[in-house]
Amino acid sequence: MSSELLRMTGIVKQFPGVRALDGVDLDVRSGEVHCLLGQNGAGKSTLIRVLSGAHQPDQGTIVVDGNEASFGSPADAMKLGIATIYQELDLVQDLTVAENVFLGHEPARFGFTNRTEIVGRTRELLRGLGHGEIPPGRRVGALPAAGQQVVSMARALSRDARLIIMDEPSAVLDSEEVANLFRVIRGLTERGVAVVYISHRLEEIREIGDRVTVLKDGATVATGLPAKETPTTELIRLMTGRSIEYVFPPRRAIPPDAEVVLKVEGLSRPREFENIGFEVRAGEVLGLAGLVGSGRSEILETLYGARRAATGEVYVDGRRLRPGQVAAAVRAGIGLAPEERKSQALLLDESVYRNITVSSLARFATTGFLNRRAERDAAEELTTALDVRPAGVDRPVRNLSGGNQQKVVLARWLLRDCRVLLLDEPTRGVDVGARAEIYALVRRLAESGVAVVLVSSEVEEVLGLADRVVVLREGRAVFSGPADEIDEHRVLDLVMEGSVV
Amino acid sequence: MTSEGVARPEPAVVGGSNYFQKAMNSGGARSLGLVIALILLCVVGMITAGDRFASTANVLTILRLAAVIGVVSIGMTFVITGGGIDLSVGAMLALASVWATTLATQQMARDYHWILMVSTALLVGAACGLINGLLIAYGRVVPFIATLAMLAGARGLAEIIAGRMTQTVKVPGFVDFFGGSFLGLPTIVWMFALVAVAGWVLLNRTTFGRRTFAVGGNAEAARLAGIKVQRHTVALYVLAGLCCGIAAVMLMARTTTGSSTHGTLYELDAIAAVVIGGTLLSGGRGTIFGTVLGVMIFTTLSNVFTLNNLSISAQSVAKGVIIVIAVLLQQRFATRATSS
Amino acid sequence: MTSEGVARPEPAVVGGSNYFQKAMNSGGARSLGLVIALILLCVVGMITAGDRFASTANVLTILRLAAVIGVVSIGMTFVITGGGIDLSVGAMLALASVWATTLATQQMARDYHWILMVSTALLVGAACGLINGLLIAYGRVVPFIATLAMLAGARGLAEIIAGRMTQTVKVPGFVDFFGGSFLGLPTIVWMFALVAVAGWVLLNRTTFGRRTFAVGGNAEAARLAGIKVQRHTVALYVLAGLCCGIAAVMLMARTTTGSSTHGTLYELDAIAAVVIGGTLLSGGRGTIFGTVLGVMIFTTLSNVFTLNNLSISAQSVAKGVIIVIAVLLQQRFATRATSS
Amino acid sequence: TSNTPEAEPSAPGATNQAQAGANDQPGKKVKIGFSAPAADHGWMGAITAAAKKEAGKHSDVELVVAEGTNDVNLQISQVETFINDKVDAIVLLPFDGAALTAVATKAMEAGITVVNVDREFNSPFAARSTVLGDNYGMGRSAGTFVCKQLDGKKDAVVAEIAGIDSLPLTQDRSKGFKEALADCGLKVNNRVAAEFTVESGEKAAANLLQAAPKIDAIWNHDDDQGVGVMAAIKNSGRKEFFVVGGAGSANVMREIKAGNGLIKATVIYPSTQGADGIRLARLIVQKKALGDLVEVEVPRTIQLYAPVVTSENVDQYLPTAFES
Ligand SMILES: Nc1ncnc2c1ncn2[C@@H]1O[C@H](COP(=O)(O)OP(=O)(O)OP(=O)(O)O)[C@@H](O)[C@H]1O
Ligand SMILES: Nc1ncnc2c1ncn2[C@@H]1O[C@H](COP(=O)(O)OP(=O)(O)OP(=O)(O)O)[C@@H](O)[C@H]1O
Ligand SMILES: [Mg+2]
Ligand SMILES: [Mg+2]
Repeated sequence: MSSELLRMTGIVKQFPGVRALDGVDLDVRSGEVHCLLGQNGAGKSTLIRVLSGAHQPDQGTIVVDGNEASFGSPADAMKLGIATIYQELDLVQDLTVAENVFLGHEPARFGFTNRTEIVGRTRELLRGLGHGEIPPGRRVGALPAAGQQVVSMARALSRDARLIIMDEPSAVLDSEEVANLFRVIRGLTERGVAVVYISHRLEEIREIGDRVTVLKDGATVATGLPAKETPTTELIRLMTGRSIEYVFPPRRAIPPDAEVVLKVEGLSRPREFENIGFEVRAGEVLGLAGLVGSGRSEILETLYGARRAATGEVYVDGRRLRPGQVAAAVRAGIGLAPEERKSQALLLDESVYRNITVSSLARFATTGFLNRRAERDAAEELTTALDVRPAGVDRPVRNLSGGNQQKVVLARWLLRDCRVLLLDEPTRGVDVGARAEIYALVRRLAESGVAVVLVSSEVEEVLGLADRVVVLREGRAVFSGPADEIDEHRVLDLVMEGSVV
Repeated sequence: MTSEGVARPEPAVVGGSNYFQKAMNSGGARSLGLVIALILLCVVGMITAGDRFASTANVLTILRLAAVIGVVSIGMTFVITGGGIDLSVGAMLALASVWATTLATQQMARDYHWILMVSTALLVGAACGLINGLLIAYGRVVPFIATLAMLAGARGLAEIIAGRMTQTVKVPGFVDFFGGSFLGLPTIVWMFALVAVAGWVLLNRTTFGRRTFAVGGNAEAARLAGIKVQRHTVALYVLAGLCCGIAAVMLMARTTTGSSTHGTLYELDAIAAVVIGGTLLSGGRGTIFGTVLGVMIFTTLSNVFTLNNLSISAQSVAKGVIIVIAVLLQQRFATRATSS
Repeated sequence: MTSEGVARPEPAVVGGSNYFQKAMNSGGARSLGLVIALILLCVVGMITAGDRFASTANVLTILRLAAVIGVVSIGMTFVITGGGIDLSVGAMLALASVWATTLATQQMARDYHWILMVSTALLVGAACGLINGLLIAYGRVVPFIATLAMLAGARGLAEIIAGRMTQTVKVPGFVDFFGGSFLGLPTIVWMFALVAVAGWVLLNRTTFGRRTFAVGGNAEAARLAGIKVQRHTVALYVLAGLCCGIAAVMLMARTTTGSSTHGTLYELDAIAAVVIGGTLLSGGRGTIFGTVLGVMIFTTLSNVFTLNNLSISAQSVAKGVIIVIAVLLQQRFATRATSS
Repeated sequence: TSNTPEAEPSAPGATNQAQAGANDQPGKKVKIGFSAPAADHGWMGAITAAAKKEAGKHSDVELVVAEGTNDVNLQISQVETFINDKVDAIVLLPFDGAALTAVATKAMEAGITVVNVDREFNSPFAARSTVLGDNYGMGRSAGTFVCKQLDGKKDAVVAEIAGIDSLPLTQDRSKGFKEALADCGLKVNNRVAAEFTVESGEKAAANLLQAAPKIDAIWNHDDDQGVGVMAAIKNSGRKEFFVVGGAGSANVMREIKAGNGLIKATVIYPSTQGADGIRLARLIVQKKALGDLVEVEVPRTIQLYAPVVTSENVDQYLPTAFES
């Protein structure tokens, strides 16, 4: 437990216009879970990309087992027993699960892949991860995000690594899955494997971590803190430089005569969800809870028109929406912050301001000609309000950290003044500070009369933020009622057992 | 979210003035390498051919040559920026030129006005583009295949209509107008300039252009942002077809003919000009300025070759080498622009 | 973590047997639409041309015609699956054929063995491919442009070497061997079959093949998995060049000549066959079986046309229409296969 | 073929006695621009090669050759470049005669002597002089020869392998062939088109041989693609017909001379037209007359003859045949 495996000192990484790492120190011992904390854009992912050989540092040294190492490519790091689960899923969509797991180190004879072996070993690895049900022969692209995360884990484990880096692995997992992940991590550390763990959920750090390193603005501000003992307020202060009340904003009672803004009736799609109906009034936040794969995202996408409903109607302000047409939904005042922001929301090579204004172009145009100054100003205002970092609306969104990308997506819909806002995992990958701000923002929006539908894998978040809650199990609503009539245990019971209320 | 975090000043570019940095990052400057390649080419032209290269007459010759393929390439820029490709541009041009010069059309044009011939060409081009667009957006046929089919179909149809004979333009007003000059510049060069400027404005200053980038960059994200992706895709191919119609009019003026062999292999020339100009073949990034430069490089190249009496095969080899050099130059400056 | 949570079982095909479902999801069956298109084409051939179509001699003719472009297309399948494109295949073929039939080479071949001619062709093809690959992987030139440059360069060089004349193969053993038959099938058809089978095995059963999918599907992910993406890319273009060398040998046997005009526009034919076969032009998905089907469809098409004495223009129009129909058919079956 | 070194001396236009007249004395310097379609097949390659060779023989001729192209837009700009360059004469083999008429007229108006080769402009003011091949006549000659060979066989099967079908010249050849056959009650039973290249000839012929189980005569428009055609015939093992070639390559003539192949004849389409164009341009600029004519001016139009070469007269034509 105590032998030092890795030491990074004075790591500097400069990107055009941004010094992402500005002298970071980190040391990892075998058998420990070393947590990396930091706000969005603090440089956590960049640091681990340096550690895994994906980026070359501009300055600094990496010492592994007492010997200085230099990683020219990911292959070099792997040779030293460092395996990485990247924040952005790094899988090849068109290859199968097994092929992805063994990509780059296929067991082969004379160049012929031993397919029985990779399938067999993949099955074993998946079973060890508690997911024996994922078929090794399935195309990875056909798996939901959580399933892909499991495959990424299997892949890291397939390498027999001594150090496994996990960059926000829990972001796409629900609480059940997280517990399972922790079981796996404990198994690893018992065998002496070191784990570098990144997450924005402090309670996870507390549960699994041994020591904590905090990054701020590309530099180490604290290292070697005991994970169990350091008070939360202290961690937050280190990360953000101030103290934040990590609580949900108070609800305001919704007047019983508030108009119904969004009405959903008998919405179904075969094999996804069945007979979903609810109403959301102006100023109300409706939370959808359920396990991964329970069809929450599909419901949002369907009422947004991105999927065509088999049966059922959607009304906004009493007017029926034309089914299966996103443009119609947007015109009616619906906005969606989708689950997979990279593939579903962002134009990665475009600048921040263009990503923000893309859904409100008409507002900035006279007879089709854009007023770019007005666009920029509006985007500037929003990014300042949401504290998107680094500032500057002309940066390509691709270079923003994950949490900041999420803020850009939210800004897009804030700009549009929606009647209905659909939020699918809005705080995924968002740091504590920003998370509190997003909570406040959602409440503020609701109070201004917007109807909000919120999907989150964190039950606590759904219960804390929503006025009313719908619990889903396998595409069916098993509970529907005010948030204060149900607690976390009850929700978990419902999603597991599905006893109809 | 601390005030400190927000206020952290942007790191200054080492040794670069702000103005320069801005220029390097702007769209036009991504083409700096190309500008340099073009200037080098002109220097070579001046050294080897002297006044024969640098004369007004020769510059006009280059511009006239560039005009037709230039207009086609600008349409192509839109399609490629929007994530597609159009192999049928040459065939659409041929069909438009043939249709606009049939006996019947010319008879009408003589009776009323040559504008009828122009309209015919534009309509035929736009109609072909519409078919391309519908097949691709709603029939979900891959652009490569859909436009390849259009290439075969349109050229075949042009041959059938023309009976594989060249049709001469016999409407006097038409050739007088489009073959003439205005303020010292040939009409077709004006047309090229107009189309280029209009294309630049459309791509960079309008909602349509912005949506084109979005659709080409990430069609799914564009759809979820509320853009009507299918309809937009159709519009892009119609635009490309329209450009081919315009190019057909220009080529009809230049050759005083309509023929099913017009525009052979223009698809390759146009794609090459667009890609060398810096537009991404995978969509989402496009530059009209770069395309114009690409067209100018190719046409200047063949002008310099002609002036220097190079053997034809050697020209071909030299062309290959020069393309690579131009791109490597551009690459050098592009990476420097982003990594500075 | 309920067992169903993360990966719901694949929904069963309504009313379909398991076997059928499996077949629909396998790579081969994604091509079901193409198989149907090909069968339809054969039926049309049989109805319109009867025995002249269904005779052994005619089938052999079709196979022989398919062989050369088939081998080129298989090389192209690798490049496209790996996320690239190769416009220079026809030019590489021409250069290889010319180089292998120069006086000097043939003299050597006569003195020692015709295998020297074959080696020359393969070496020239592979060397051109190597240049392509290096430019693309290490020079970071876009594949479209790099291979376009190679197209101009290689064809120009071929013209210079051949002096724009057709060079006759005068090594008797060579033509006897490659022009001959074995077990009733022409040698070049055997070669096509061998290359196709080897290509299938390489793409679907080896680490090289898996890595090709990875590089084409997500180059960054491949890099992070420790794959040497650049080196792999080079290998892909060398492979394509090698296939062109093989195709050059076949064409030399078939025409008993080497010529700088060999393989004109093969790039378009090959890309069309590959794409119609179901390989994604954006990389990451590729099927050798589909490519072979694509090649067979195009060659059978022109055979049926000729048997029916159709005019070239009508052929062209019909070809356009049939391509669209074939793709729409394939689409229908592909979506049914994934959404069932 | 080029890998027969001894073929070199018999290059186009090398042995014509008539050329050695006083006209060949060096005179005023003449700068000639030359532009032709892409040399993408042997005949076209031979055209350019012959033109260059001819120019090389005259110390007073400076030849500027533009990149061969099938894009009329580019070819027009080449002529424009020549005009800017103030050349004395332009020898122009247009990709499409009608399409180049306007720019040729412009050159003439600029005082430049334009000599039109092979594909005719559609205005008499576009060229000072025109050297024409005879595409229609070529088809007629071929048809007449086929008629003669198949004398009396009313149900004979005649096949035609055309060149690039979208070119007007192909249409003219086919028209001549069809009309000549009609005169003896025959028709073209099967027709395919190739692209003037060896490989396309092989492809077209392979399909054609399947389309027609029995053939009596084949006319192939172009001896270049003919190499491929003969390879396909050899592959098929068929022998029941005879073949008439076109254009008249040295290869084919040698084969006719040998007399043991299927090729019985070929119809000449002179590849020396380019060289003739150069000679005429030089004479016109230097204000000389054409050797054996009484006229003091070079004639407006010279149409070349499209003779049929058979084993009887092959020796006469072999020296000027083009190597491909
Ligand atoms: N390729 C790049 N080019 C330019 N800037 C980059 C690039 N990659 C990262 N950055 C910048 O580096 C900084 C650190 O980013 P990084 O992704 O490491 O943050 P993070 O701590 O992982 O944040 P998050 O919690 O949101 O994932 C950010 O300001 C980001 O914009
Ligand atoms: N592209 C796809 N192809 C096949 N099946 C898919 C695809 N996308 C999603 N699914 C299936 O749809 C189901 C729902 O997946 P999804 O993860 O979106 O559910 P969810 O309830 O929204 O969960 P979460 O909100 O945690 O993402 C899963 O069983 C998944 O297998
Ligand atoms: Mg990160
Ligand atoms: Mg979801």
